[in-house]
Amino acid sequence: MFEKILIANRGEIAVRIIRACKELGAKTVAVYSDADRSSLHVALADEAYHIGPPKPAESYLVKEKIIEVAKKSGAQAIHPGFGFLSENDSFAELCEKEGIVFIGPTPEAIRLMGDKITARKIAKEAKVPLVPGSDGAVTDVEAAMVAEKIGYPVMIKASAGGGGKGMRLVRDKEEFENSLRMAKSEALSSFGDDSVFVERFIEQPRHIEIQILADSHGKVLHLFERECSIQRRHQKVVEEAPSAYLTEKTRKKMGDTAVRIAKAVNYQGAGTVEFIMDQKQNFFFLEMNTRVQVEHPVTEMITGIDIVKWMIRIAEGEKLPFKQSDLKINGHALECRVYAEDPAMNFMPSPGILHYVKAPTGPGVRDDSSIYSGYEVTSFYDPMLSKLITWGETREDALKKMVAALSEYVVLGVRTNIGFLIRVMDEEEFNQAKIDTGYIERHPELLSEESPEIDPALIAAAVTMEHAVPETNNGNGKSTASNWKLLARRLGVSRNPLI
Amino acid sequence: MFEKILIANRGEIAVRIIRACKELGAKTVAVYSDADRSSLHVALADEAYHIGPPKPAESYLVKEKIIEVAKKSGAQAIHPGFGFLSENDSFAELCEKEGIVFIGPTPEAIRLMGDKITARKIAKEAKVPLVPGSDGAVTDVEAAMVAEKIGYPVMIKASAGGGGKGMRLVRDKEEFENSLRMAKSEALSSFGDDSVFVERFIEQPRHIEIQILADSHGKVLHLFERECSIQRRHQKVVEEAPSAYLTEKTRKKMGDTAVRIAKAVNYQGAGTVEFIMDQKQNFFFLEMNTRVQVEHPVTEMITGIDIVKWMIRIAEGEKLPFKQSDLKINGHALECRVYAEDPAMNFMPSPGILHYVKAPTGPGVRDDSSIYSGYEVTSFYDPMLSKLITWGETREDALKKMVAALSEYVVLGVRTNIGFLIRVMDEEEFNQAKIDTGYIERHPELLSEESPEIDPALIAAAVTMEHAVPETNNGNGKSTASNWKLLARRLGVSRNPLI
Amino acid sequence: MTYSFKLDNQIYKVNIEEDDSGVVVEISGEEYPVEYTKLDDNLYSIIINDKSFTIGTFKQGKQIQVFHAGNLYELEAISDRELSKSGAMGSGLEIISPMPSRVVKLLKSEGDTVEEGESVVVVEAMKMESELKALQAGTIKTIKVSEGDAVEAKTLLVVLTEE
Amino acid sequence: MTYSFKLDNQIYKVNIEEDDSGVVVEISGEEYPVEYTKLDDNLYSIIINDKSFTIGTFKQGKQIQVFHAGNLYELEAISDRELSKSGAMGSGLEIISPMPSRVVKLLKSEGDTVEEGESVVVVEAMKMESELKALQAGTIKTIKVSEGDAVEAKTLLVVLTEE
Repeated sequence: MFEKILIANRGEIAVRIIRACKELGAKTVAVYSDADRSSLHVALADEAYHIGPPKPAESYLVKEKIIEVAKKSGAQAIHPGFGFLSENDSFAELCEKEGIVFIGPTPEAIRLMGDKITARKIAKEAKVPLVPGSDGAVTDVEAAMVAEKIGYPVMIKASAGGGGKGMRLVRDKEEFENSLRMAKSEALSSFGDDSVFVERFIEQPRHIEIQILADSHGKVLHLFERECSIQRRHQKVVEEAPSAYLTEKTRKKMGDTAVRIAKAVNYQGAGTVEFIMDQKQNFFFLEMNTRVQVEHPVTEMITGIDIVKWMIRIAEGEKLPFKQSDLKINGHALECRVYAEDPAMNFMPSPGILHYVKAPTGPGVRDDSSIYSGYEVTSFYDPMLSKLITWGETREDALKKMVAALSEYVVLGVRTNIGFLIRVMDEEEFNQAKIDTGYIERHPELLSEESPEIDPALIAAAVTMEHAVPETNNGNGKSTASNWKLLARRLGVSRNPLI
Repeated sequence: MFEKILIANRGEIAVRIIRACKELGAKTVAVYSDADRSSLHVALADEAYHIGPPKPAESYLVKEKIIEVAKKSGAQAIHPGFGFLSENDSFAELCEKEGIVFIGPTPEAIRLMGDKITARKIAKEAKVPLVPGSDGAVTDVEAAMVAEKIGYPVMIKASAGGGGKGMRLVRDKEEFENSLRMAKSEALSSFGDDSVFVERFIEQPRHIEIQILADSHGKVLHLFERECSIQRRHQKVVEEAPSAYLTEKTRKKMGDTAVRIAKAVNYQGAGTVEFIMDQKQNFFFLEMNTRVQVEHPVTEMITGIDIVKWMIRIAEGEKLPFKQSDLKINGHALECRVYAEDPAMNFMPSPGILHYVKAPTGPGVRDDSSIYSGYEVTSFYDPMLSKLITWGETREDALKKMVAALSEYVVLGVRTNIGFLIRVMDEEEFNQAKIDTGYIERHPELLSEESPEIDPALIAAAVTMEHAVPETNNGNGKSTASNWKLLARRLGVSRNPLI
Repeated sequence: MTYSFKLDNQIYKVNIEEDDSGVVVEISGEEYPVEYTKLDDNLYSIIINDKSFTIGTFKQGKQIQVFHAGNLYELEAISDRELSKSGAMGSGLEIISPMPSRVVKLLKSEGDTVEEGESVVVVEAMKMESELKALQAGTIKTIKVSEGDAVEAKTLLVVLTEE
Repeated sequence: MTYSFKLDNQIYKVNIEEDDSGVVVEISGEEYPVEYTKLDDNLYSIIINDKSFTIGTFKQGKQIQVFHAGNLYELEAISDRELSKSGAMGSGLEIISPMPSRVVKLLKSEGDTVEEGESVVVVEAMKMESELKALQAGTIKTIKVSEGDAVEAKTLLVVLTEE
């Protein structure tokens, strides 16, 4: 049993890990940058150490500082959370060298899965399906043969590419030669390299991932899937478990596949194997995340397994006491990521002070957050305010509960995506689980309220004016009797609505 | 489907029911007394109607007013919650007469179970065990024979009794005659009636109850037991599900027994059969509560069944879609009732304004409450502030989570039992589930903190003084430069701890 | 008391009056019986016609943020003096385009009378249509634009005369 | 700045000083390096010797409520003037029984010297023992009670002289 654990992270995930440690009886050590002195993870930990300026590169990412605090405080283990040093194999190695337990997989597993090409190779060897394609740069003739083999539509992509340059979607055979020529010419002018590869184009793809939990004694289990198809700018916004789309057969096949790839790298701890899925339930390996994920709560809600606690127990050498057949899906869970951002302005971040926060509560509602009235959302870190999670006996129950919970949220001071999330929850296709990664682009009408209910807002504004303290009271004789009456009411009898 | 439901209650249970209605797509109608205009159930409902003065007898208990609001608002059904009109058979009858659905059992079932003597009779007929005894007043000779038959220790109780008068605990045969004489003489002088009855004395009894859910099509299920042995002044304070004490065999036997008694009165809706249990797992019928109970959440947490939603669906005529064998106990749940009361002063209620409230959150933590910063706890209603519920894979997990959650609670303005609850959770016997209804009396050391950590409190007080606005600033020249520096810091730069 | 608020570049007048029978709020000619209480410094429970609303508000100088059902409304309180300053925001007798937009529809013709709060012009900006309303009752004197016109921010669109 | 607080009828002096290296708080002779920030109007995050505490406080006039780890502390800020008024609450040189209680133990004898904050008498009230401490350093001049004595509230128990 670890007696003291350092949490090398901030925000809601640090809070989440601190709570797990407390429940396991371990003392907790927080680290914080200048920008985070008032963050909740500092307040909730047993000990807290300052580690530098706001920029992650000068604080949360400085391996030596983290190790130094661990030694000073006597922490026996470090939980890295997600982001920051969580997938940094040299940090995991440094911990090992310094005799501190890194709560996560081995440095080797992080390294293997961290390199996309190596990861693909391992997946291939483990007979994990990859998106069919040319497996690297090809000549024009090879390209044509590959396209013929994998079937249309195909994507031609520049090997040196990025940002859509040198990329061409080819819907049928006749267009291929011409598209290939254009892609190569664009690739040459953009990157000085005209080599291209060919891949099957997945129409309306879904993002489905499998949660892995593996102990240090060779037992590797999966905790079923999460669907994370609702994305904006390639970042997940709404996640759920289970996926309403998978058949039981596909579920089992994906689970087995994910276990296979985890076993191939002697995985231990919690990890996630991400897949892209087409409209016929064919799935293809994307990558493996060798850490806890933002959306882990939905899996916890449907399995009853506390993933963060098990990560710690596994790092302590504990064996997983359950087997695959003990695990069952119970009900349905949804997660909405509440961001300080403006959906109407292309999801532009909206940092600032949260003048007021009222989070929803109630049965089946879980709010993983680290915000409070007065908290400042800085531009140094991700503008996620909260992960709102609901559980219900059915997807419909969880969904209605989410609408009710989102409607209870109150956040003043910054723009948020709460209204947008409510509209997604109410939208017909989402209700029918007809979703894919293009969902948000397909529904621009959800980005702003079509007919906002402004009269209650105007009434509230008028009521607020009535209750406001006069801004100046500089003796210019303008204060009216009515003002004073209002002030008196505000100060003395504001709880009685009838006078 | 009900389109609109009136909630004839207040406080956290009204909030709980409103949330369930919203998740079922029904509009909600709140009613409130003068003392409750600022209560959360009013704020959360879709509609709200004032029904009179603070005293329940002039508002929440006035059947006609409730019916009038239901008609005015167009509510098709009324959920009575607990307390108030929830076990009032004539109200249920009035609803029926007015064409409004009463969400609960039939008036007949309420009536039968509401009368203690009738309820005992029904239980006896349904072969439900009762505390062995004389079944009414007896002669001296009969008393001796009954005592002999049921075995010592026995209680002799005055038939007309109450408040401990005319009551004698007899531990062995030799004492019987003498005790009988004393009990009768005391009964005569206290009540003018010397008739007594004899009952087995249950040593260190546990309070264990079975949750019933029955639809209107004859299906009656039980949702396992709750243990509510931790009581003060015969009121439950800590509840849990399942009981750590029951064997699987007793659990099944109690469940079957509870279903039998519910069937005997054609029960429908949610109800609870309460039992007293001795140290050998013998259980005896106490009473049946024909409504939702305060502690229903622990059952919801371990079964995944939303009891309040099912009450509504059953009232709509829906069939229970699961059968007894589908129901499983999943993990362990605890509930602590947070009261505005002072355990050190014999749990005296402590009404007042809650100047500040910060409730705990996190995975597996559910806080069913209706309080907020600024809320006033009046002396008109029960001083319960919140029901804090935690769920864990094991009892130990739930317990540690409860300690962490209670420790996160902050309530300023009134005295609470939070510290007391933390001490109970940390206490050895409670940890080992060695509990009975005499637990709190047996542990007076838990009533107040033995060695409070006063230095952090004193530091916080000093910090508060540093930040306080000078109370008066009447130009007497006493403001020092230091005062102004402090004020400036408070107003402008309080977020930077380093200056 | 009457307050004027700017919201999404439209101006709204809200009149709130209190007498023995309670509070009445009037917006664009519509009257609402209102009953309210403060839950905490930033949260009001407001009952409008027996309907219950829980609304968060935050006021800083003339800026008022209102949060309701997932949506944040950013309002600016406009003083009478600012309101009557012609030009900048339009007096009660002028209808001004609040932002660069396109005139979608003219709902009135010259010579028509309009009520306070009645919609006069529909404009479209950022893919959203907004109705511009008369801030006081009057008669349409001049309409300075045609349907389909693209207009800059603060362009004078319609001039009214008092009745 | 030094503040005096009354808590459970005991008086505590708390000195809080701030310099370039940070804040130091001294209580009964013990020094704590302290670093604090306000989370909201009623909640402080206080780091004392690298240990983190989250403490709620509410001040109303001289009354300060502090909530920490499930426990509510009700303190009263005592001004220097009140503190020096001998009799009522005891000056720094007098140790007074805060409530009706029983003298359990005398920890010092006449003539002993005591440090500020050192315990001098143990009393028991409502089944709880409390240690009464010297509010300033000095020498024990007179002890007015014996072990086992039952005393009323505000009884003078021990008199000190300054060194």
